Amino acid sequence: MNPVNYLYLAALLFTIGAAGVLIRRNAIVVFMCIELMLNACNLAFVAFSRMHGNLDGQIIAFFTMVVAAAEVVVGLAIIVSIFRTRHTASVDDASLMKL
Amino acid sequence: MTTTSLAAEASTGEAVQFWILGTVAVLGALSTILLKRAVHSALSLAGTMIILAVFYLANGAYFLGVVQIVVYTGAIMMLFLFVVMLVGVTAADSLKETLKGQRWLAAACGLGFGILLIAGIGNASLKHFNGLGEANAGGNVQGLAALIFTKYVFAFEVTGALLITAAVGAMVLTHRERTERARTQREQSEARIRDGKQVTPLPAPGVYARHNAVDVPGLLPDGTPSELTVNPTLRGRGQIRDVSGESLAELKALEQRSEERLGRSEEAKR
Amino acid sequence: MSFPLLTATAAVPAIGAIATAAVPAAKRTVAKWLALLFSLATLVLAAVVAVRFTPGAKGPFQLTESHAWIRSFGVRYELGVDGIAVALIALTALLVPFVILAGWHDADPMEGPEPNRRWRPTQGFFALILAVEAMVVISFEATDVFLFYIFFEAMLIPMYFLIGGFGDRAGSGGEEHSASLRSQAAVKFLLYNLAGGLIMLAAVIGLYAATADQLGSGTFSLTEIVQARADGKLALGTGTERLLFLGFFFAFAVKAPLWPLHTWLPGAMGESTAPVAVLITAVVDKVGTFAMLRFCLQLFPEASSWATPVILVLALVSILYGALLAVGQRDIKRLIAYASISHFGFIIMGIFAMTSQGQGGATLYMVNHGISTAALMLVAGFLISRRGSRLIADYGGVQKAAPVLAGTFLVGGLATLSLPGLAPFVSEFLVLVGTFSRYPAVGIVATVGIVLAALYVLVLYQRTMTGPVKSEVRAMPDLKARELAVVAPLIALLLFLGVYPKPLTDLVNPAVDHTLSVVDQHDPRPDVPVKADAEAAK
Amino acid sequence: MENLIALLVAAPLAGAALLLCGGRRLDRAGHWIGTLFALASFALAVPLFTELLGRDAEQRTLHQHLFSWIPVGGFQADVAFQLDQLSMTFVLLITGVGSLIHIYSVGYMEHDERRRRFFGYLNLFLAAMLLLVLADNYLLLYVGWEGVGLASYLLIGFWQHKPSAATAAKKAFLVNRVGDMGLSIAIMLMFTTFGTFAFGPVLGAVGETSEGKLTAIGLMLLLAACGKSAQVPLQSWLGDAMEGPTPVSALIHAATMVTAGVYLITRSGAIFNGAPDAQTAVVVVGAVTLLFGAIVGCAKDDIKKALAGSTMSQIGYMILAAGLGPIGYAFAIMHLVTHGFFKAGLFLGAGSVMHGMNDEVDMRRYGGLRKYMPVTFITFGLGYLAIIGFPGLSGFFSKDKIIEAAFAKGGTEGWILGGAALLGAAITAFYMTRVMLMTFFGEERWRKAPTPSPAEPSVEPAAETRGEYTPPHPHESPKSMTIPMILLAVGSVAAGGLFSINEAFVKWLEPVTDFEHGHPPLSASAITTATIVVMVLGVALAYFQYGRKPVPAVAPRGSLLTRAARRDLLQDDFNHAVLVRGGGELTRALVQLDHSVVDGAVRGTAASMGGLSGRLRQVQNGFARSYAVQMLGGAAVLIAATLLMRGV
Repeated sequence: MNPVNYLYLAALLFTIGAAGVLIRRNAIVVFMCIELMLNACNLAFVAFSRMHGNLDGQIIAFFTMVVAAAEVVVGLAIIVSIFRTRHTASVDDASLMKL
Repeated sequence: MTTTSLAAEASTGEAVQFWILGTVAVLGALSTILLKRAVHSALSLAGTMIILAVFYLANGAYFLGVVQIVVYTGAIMMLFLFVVMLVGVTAADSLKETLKGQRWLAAACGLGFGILLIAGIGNASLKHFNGLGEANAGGNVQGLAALIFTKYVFAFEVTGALLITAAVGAMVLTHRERTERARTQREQSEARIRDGKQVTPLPAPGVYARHNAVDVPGLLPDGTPSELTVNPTLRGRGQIRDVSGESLAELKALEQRSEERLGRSEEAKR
Repeated sequence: MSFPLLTATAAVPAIGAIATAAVPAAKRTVAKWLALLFSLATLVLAAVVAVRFTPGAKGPFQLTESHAWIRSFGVRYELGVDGIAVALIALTALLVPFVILAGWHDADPMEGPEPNRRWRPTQGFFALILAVEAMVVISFEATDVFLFYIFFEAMLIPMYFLIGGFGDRAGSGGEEHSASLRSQAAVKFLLYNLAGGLIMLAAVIGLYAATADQLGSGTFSLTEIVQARADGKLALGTGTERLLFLGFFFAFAVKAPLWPLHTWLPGAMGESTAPVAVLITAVVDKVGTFAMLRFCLQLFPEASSWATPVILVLALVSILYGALLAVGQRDIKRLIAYASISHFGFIIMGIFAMTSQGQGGATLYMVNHGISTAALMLVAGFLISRRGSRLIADYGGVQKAAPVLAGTFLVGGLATLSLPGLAPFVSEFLVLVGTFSRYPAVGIVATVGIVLAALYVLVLYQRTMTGPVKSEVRAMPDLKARELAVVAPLIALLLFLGVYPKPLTDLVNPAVDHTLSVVDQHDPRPDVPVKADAEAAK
Repeated sequence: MENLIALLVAAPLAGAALLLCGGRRLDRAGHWIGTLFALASFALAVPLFTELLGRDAEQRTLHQHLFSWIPVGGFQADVAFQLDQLSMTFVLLITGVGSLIHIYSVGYMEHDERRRRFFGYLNLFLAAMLLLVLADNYLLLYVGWEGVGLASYLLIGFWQHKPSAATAAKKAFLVNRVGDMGLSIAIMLMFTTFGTFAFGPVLGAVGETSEGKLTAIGLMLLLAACGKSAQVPLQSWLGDAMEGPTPVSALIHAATMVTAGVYLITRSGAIFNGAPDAQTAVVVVGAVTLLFGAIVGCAKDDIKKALAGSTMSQIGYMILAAGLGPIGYAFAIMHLVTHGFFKAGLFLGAGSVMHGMNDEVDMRRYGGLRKYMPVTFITFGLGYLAIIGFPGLSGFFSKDKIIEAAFAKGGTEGWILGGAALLGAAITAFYMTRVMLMTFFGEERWRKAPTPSPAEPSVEPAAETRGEYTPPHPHESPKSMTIPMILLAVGSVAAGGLFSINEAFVKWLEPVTDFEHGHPPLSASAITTATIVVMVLGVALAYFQYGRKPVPAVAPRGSLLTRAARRDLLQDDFNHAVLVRGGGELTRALVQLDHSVVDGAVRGTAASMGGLSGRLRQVQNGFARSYAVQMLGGAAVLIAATLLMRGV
């Protein structure tokens, strides 16, 4: 088997995650989908590092994780505070960008 | 250990593993985005992540594999679940689309995107893989460490700063300072009188002698449930358990049972 | 390194603009005098330029300055003047002081029932005028296409504020109403010219690309491009050249303005104060026609001669159309605006007649039209400021109440209908002859324009100045000293240039000949060339 | 000596500048200053004349080159003067008659508070007219040509407060502009043909040019002449021009300016000689106009308009003569000069009459004035006799010669032209007699209150005051007015005779306008007698109509022709209907079109832009997820782009 399949898998997962972001209204689920996309990227990185035979890909994946963690923390905090004030976690209700 | 002999070409064992676990991962991802309840999504996502961890290991990223399990499926997913709990375990958002055409657009874009990605990968010449053999020679963790603390040290430091900032930010966002003194009971009652909507204290939840759980609304004299009796958070989650119906059902069941007993007793007479 | 005269000529008004703007709000009069001072200084510098310039010296441009500016794109800060540019710079520098003097009180804070509801920043008014002058001057001097383009466009900004911010108090139907009309006119002016400018920008970039892939390193320098053309190193494809030409020409035709791109002018001139209107038509619009002469023709000779028939027809239409519409106007300033459209038709016709008479005449026409329109428009402005109305119907018999005003108005009008003895006649006749000698039919049709010109001028004069005295007009004061100081020199100039235009023609002729040689056109020979000894024979 | 030529022009020009810029402080002396400058140029003209007489015929051309005016490429226009016999004649006429009329105006304009300005304009006119006749090239001539147009505009509209005057002035200028168009086109043609437009070279090079070109130039020149000299079809302005003060009518619209057309044609004789078709056009115009003017002159009750009609017809004679070529030029000029005298005299007389009659112009309100203003009567009478061609007076000689020349044209053409000329003579006699009788003879109609006349509503009765009618008190005019009249009368009596003494005048002009004797089919004496006979007939007819029976104070409705003639043979109505109204409609339509179509397109674009952006605004619905879709779409597009770029 050719390891390139990992890349296909990553692409697939990424796409699924993206679709999830688009169709789900619950902010938390949207966040999960984002995590899914990030993970897909990580997989790709790892596969690439295997391809090139050096560890930089893994380093990047590592950093991605760190950033993802930070992002999740802040994001969830935001969700919580929004929920507090608006009693909902639906992204559609927070259509504040509209004039 | 197979690390040293981790070749460019994946072994058949790995192939089998890939095909099986890959399928599962995709299913997990799909269920993440398709299941109604946030909890289920979270759990299936966790599953997918674990599988990814396995894949990392298979690709010679042992450190990452472990981190993936520990950090992601351990910490982050727990955080998710925690928030889900906070926001409402059973809060099931309907998958019914509200935005016009959103779903179709999403499908179109998603498909197009995916196809393009895969096409891109397909015609990118990625045939030749030179494995991590020598890269991992001194052990994967040592290799990573060497890189992190030499080449990527600044990025590493910055991520540290980022994490701290994120933590502080999260605190600031979630922590609510009580600025004003809590209102006394008197003041509250006076306020109630003033705006005159709900003069009396709010009625307690629960149906006496049956349910006294906080998510069960009290019944009004006509047997209909009163929203007021349930606390607003539950109301907001839409987690009010209406028991007026089932209590009636239980009553019916009771009568039936009694009839059966009576019937059996009659047979016993014969 | 000699003293950068041209830079100085453009810089002085620019500095003046900043200085004027910096004057504190209370010191209005100081600002006025400062502005006047700087404009006069510019006039002096322009005079120096005219003196230092030696007509007929070899080389297309003189007093040149050249510094690298944006190396990566071969943009150079390159200035230089030929006779045409000198004439127009002189015109600009000459008119601006009069404009300032005429607009002395136009930007004072409003008095009246609701005092200073719209406070007009006097400093701003004069600063903007000086800014316009600076930009116009430098775009006359620029021999680098990109440099020219920048100021050609930048000019719009101060003009926009001048038009939109300062109308005459004679707005029909209240300050509010006229203010809205004003801003409409200003926006229209801006968008119209921006559209033209952007199309030109595309063409400029195209030109750069063309030079880049043929000369190796792209350049915007007019001289270099013309030289390369002459050496045959640069040969644009016919299609490319035509497209580029159209891109340039469109912008200039909007600015000029040429029918049917003229509709911004009447609004802009009608709504703005008379001095600003003069600035528009006598100074800023000249950049358009000037640029046709300098850039369109010299950069794209073939395309120019290719487009000539169409352009001539359009010019012809402008001449007659503008004149006829002028006849039909009810608003003095709009009438003058349409008259200007007709005149610009003449100028463009002369430029594209591709004869030395035509182009020399066109250049003279730019100068003379500047002066004559300034005279007419400014007097009209004085008239309007007295009565508080722009409608012709509101006047009548002014001649009796204010004879001097009427007299100057008449002279301005006669200049507009290009009466012999006044400057515009010379240029108009040259244009006509120049056109006629190559395109007789066009020339003959264009002559109808002179009859129409007489019609709209005389009708205007008759309706406003003659006839029984209207009651509102009876107490109208005659021209004040300041106003006379504005008009008298202009009229004197009109007379002088009408009787003795030789200095101007000597200045312009070599430049025109150079242009023609670049375009590779020659005057048609008369079919019976008269021998020099014809006098002797008689 | 040559250097004096420029001064001829400069003197009155200086006067004009002084008077027009001088301001009120010159008001008191203004009229004398103006007169002074006019006389000065006359004083300059006389020594030049003697100088010319001193030389022998071929050397009688002086040139003065001042400076190069418009040098552009092959186009070389100079400010240079040429004084030869032809222009000398004009100079004398202009300055002489001009000075007289200046003097006359001193008295006539006495009570006008804008008298200074009036004299300024008069001086301006003199300058322009002199420039016209002294220029040595067509372009400079054009300057003078338009200059006199301007002066006439200013003077016709001198009483600007009268709308009629302002309108008349505007009309005059516009119609003249049409003519000027012709002149400028002619100059362009000359430039393209010869590469120059100076008299000498152009006329010298006529030989090598194709007849077609010459015909074109000739026709254009004719158009110019029509405009300036009020010839059909551009004659309509002259009648209205009478709105101006009478001295103006005398000087500009009788003696000098209107004859500029004749000068132009005579000056360009060589061109016309080379273009027979153009010549034909000229004679036709002349013949038509001389009848047209005469007929109009018969019908007008306004004394000045009647005289204007007569002017028109007399100039018709001149143009006719000029069209005949070398046999006619000299006589055209001769008639021009004599006409200058007697017509100026007649106008001044008319002015004097009006002066005495409170500016009444309607001849039906005159009558029997001879005893009240004898001098006017006599001078006017002499002018009258001169114009009808009474034997021995100047008009007789000049007109008779023209008629001869017309016959001499030869062939049927000759007969037609001669006939027309004779008929014209008859009508002239008729209407002039009519004027004479209605003004100075018959009952004194002015004693009765006027009844508004339906025939000529345009004439506003200036004399009557509100309430009861006070008849005017006719009186003789002051010396300053009578003296010029007397001098002109002398001129109109003597001039013709003097000129004809062994053809002095013709010989004088011959070097410029080469002259050849015409050979009429009839003997000269026969033609002369015929002329006298028709003249007598005309007088008799007029006498029987106006002398015997009393003249009705209100114009009778009259025959169709009369009514048409009163309205300038409907030519004005035509102009009004076609040009004025049609033009008005056209401009209105164009204004509308400019707003709705041309500008409409622009505004349409703007509006559509607005609409489009409004539509696009809908995309920004504020829902994060739809933005996300757009982002993903964008990303997809980017990937696609990159793939395509990499050339899949």
